[in-house]
Amino acid sequence: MSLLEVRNVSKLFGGLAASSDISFTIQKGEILGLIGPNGAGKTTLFNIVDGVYPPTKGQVLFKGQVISGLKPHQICKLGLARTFQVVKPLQRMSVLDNVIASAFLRAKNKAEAVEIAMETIQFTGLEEDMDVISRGLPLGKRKKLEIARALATQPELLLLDESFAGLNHSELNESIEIIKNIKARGVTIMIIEHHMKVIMSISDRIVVINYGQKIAEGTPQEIRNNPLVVEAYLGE
Amino acid sequence: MKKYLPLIVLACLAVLPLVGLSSYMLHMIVLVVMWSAVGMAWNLLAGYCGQVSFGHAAYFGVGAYTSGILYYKLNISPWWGIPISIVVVTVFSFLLGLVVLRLRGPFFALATLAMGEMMRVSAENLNWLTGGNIGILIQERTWIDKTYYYYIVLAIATATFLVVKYLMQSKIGYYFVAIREDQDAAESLGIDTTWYKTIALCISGALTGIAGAFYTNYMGYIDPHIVFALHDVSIVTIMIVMVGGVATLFGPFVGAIIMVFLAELVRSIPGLGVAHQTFFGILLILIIIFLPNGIVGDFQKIKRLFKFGGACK
Amino acid sequence: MKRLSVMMFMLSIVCGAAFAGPATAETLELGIPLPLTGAQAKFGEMEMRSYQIAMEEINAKGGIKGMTVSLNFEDGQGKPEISRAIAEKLIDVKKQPIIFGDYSSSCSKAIAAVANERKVPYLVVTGADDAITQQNYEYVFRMNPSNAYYAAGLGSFLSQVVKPTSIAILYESSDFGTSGADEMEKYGEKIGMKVVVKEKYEKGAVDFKPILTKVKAQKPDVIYMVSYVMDASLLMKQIKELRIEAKLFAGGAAGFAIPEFINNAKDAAEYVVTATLWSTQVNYPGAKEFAEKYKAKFGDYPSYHGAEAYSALYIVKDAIERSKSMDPADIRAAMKATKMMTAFGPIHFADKDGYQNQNFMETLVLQVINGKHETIWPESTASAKYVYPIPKWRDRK
Amino acid sequence: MESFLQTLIAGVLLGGLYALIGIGMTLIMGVMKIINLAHGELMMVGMYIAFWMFTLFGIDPYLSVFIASPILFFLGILIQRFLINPVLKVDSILPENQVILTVGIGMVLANLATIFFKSDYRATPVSYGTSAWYLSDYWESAPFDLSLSVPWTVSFVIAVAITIALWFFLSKTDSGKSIRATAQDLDAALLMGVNVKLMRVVTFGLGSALVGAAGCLFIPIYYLFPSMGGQFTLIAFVITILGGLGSTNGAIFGGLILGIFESMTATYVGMGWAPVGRFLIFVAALIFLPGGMASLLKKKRIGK
Repeated sequence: MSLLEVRNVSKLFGGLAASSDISFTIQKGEILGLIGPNGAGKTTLFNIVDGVYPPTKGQVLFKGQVISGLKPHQICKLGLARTFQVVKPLQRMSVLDNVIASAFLRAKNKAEAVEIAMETIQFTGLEEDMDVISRGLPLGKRKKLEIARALATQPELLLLDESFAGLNHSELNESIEIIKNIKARGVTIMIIEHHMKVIMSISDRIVVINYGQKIAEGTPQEIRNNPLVVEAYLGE
Repeated sequence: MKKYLPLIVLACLAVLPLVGLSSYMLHMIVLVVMWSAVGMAWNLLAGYCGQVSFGHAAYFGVGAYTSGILYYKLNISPWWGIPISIVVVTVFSFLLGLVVLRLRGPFFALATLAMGEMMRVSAENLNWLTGGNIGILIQERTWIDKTYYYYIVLAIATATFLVVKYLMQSKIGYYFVAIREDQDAAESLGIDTTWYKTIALCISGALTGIAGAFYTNYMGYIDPHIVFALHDVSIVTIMIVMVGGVATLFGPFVGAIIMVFLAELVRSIPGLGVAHQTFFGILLILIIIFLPNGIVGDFQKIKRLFKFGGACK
Repeated sequence: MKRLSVMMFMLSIVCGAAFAGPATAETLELGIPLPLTGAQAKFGEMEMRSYQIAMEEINAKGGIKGMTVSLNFEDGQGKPEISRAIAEKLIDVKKQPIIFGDYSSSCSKAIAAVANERKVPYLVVTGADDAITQQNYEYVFRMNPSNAYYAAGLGSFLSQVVKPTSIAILYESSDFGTSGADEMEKYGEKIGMKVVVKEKYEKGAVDFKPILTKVKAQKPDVIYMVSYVMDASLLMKQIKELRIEAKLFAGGAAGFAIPEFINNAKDAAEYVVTATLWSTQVNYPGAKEFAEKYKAKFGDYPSYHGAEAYSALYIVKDAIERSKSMDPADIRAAMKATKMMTAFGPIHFADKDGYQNQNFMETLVLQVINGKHETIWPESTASAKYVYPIPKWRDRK
Repeated sequence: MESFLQTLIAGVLLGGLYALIGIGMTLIMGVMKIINLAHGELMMVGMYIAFWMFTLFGIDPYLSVFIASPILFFLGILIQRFLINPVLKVDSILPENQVILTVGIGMVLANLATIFFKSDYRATPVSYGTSAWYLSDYWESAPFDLSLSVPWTVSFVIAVAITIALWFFLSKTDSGKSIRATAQDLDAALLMGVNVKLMRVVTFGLGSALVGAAGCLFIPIYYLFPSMGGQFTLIAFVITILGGLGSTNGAIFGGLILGIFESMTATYVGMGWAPVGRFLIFVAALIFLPGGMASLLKKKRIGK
């Protein structure tokens, strides 16, 4: 059984289709890349999976259970966490408090929440900035904080929305390292990314969408050679 | 030092009646303590959870009327209103929350404002229950000496303080602040925002209701224009917290001192006459412009201002 | 944080010092709570001016017991808890042996409770709610009749002259409006007058036409309105506009009895009768002089609120002068024994019909005739003959 | 039938005037996203200007519209520039601290009026104050009589005229379009090179001028005292929400609906309950019609 199954999902906004009839699955333990030109409907798809929008048609199944129609917090409780493309740190809380707030989901008490949070912060390399108020962080660290916060909910599936955009070279390498470590922990990852080199190097499989439709699916090698994908990107 | 500050303040407040204050001063202090309790309750919902209510008079009034109706309709001591109002106001807040918590930001604020006004007009019209505009007059107040009232309201305020402090250190507190900072992010972190906002509303409402029930007992007279007042209850509450310090534990207390004590002081300046309101209004404007997070919230700013003087020591 | 607590401590010391003002021996300082800001400020202001006139007169004649009177007006803003604070201050800090003043019933109730607890006499000047003097408060006196009696004079005018069979009652949503309307309803039952409409409105309303349309459809003999201030003139203007014909338009004191009513409603005010406690034409000694003095100074005649305030200071003066000492208990005894004539009328505090220390008096009926308030009832004090029946709107020019 | 028609007339006239009060607020709330609790006090200032113009120089209140509006415009600009703007700029935990600022401003305005003009109730005794047109005067055998108040009708007509002028300004001129763009989408307006800062100042001035004009139209039919502002602020809120933030057309519909609704409640339910009805439709609009009437109007257009 696949961890996540997206089954014929469509989403209409006032007559315009942001997603139409998309289906794919994610297997436990893999990294699935989701790519497509700007405005292709990637983030919309995330929002559907995450429960922000109910799909107009179709279903999303997580661990064999239908989750479309549930609210984001319920889906998160089931073990599906996400980051936002436009980072949404809890501005006036310190980095540590940000992570503690999300760690409470699985913690029985505050001590345990702090423990989970500390561990996550070390894992993502944010120790030095632990007590910084989060809106004072530079973008790179805010992106990391997004990941740390999502991780602290101890998800089985992690949705990362452009976690590498706007990072400099060394930050990029660090983040790739973190993603690999997350995978090593047994967390399944679905990732939206524009940075082709990165996505090709870390993804096990890739799904390509354009104009709200899935146009290709396969290993990085297959995608690279797919004429439809090439056209979609060059045709822009 | 910081850790013991609440205890020190409480101890100071507890011995206050022993230093032989006039009944007038004690009345002012009772009002300060009562308003700081209301302020703390509002602060829980608005300051920490980010849901700015413009209708706390609704909870204050329902609490006050719980006490009043017990006396007026059932002939029960209005003091029972304090425990009973907890139940009544919690249920009331929950029902209200079903409606108003669907809204966010300024829309939430306006909806609560409308709710407060609706409660006032309803209380005016439900003559059989509330006595309408005639209000409810409690024939005999329990004590002449204010010391008893003072200790009761101090106990209420202390309990409110402890509830807020305890909540804010727990999971619920983290969740409240997360909701205030970004509701969508909070939802994605597995926080049931609607539920936690309802909790904030119910606790905040119940705490306000207790203060309202106390008001009935203390003043001995209520009518819809007094306890459901938009300006004199709802907005005064907001000002207390905004002036004192949003999302701080001591802010409401400091704010209540300003709004009650300082207002009385300004009112008593000889020769100022009716201009005292202009004076006080300008003071409020200045505080909001220069200390947007209130006196306690922007305490560091004030400190910086006085640093120069400090260096001379 | 330490500095904060020090600052707070300092603040409280400063407050304490500022609140306690000294009083010299030759002057008698009297503090009076009044609403000087907010929605009731109009009446607070009128009372303040009237107190000042009384003060000047008294001081010109040697003051009270040789002491010059000096009045401090404290703005209670119409909020009971502030009125109570003022009362506490006067009793506790200023050691004032008698309290008087404030305007609304709710503020008067707050002060009455404190005064009685602290055993300091309190003279209610305008608060009309019946309950104030039904509490067995030994120390609370009231010079104005309670709500139940405001329209007594109007009632006798109705039953003896108009003899209506139906009445519509419109009243503002306040304690004054509610009890005024309830009293009229009770009275209507007594004299066999059917209440066809009884409607409350939120004070300050802009448009009364809908409710008046409803009244018009019922064709009542009398339209009785209990309104504060300008609602009264809006009601009459809109009645004229809708050409609602009734045998009589009657007001329950307050808004119909103040000069602004005629100034604003103009020709629509003509022939409207209103209950009142006092008018500038009454024969009580000093009444006309007071009214003229007030008009000379402030450009307009006072309503009964002014006369009440003006006379209140004389009642206090009388009680203090008859009292054995400046002790509140002695002053209370003197108050209880009051039997005097004032510009507002005879004052005597009686215990009867469930009231304590209540002054009972005859209330009057005014009618607007040729753009002036004329006293028309009881006929013994009338300054003009009443106009009844009144002409129809259509026939007025 | 007579009752119904008369009530309807009253409701429409009242609604037109309400709309003018609401438009000022809808502009301010739409463009600046702030809650202005001093709105009614600004109206009070406008009314005092009209009152003094009438009392001192005998200028008809309707002409005072041209005097009061510019004065209020500048007053609004001053308030926005020197009081509200600094507060909007600073970073605070709750953005609602600007509301408290407007409470302070309202308090000061009302109190200054008390100090300077005393708390007397004032009215302009205009000669046409109580005159009306009657159906029976024109049609002898009318089955029922209807009346139409002269000052109410004139006020209504002027209110409509001002609204139309405003509509032209907003939809035909460049600055008007900029204001609308700022109200609809701040980021887009910034991208299009709209001087948002200036537009905010202008909008606050415009909103104040409109409510000042409303004050002038109200004084022949209403009265005036320093603390009268509060109730009109509340009415303006209801209309703004009913109509939809920032939508002038919405505000007109909102005003009319509120006026008719209030009149009908007063006639058929009871005037004491009318405010409950007012707030009930307010909350209902907030929840079920988040975009206000404006969103309904738009939907229809797309549907065509």
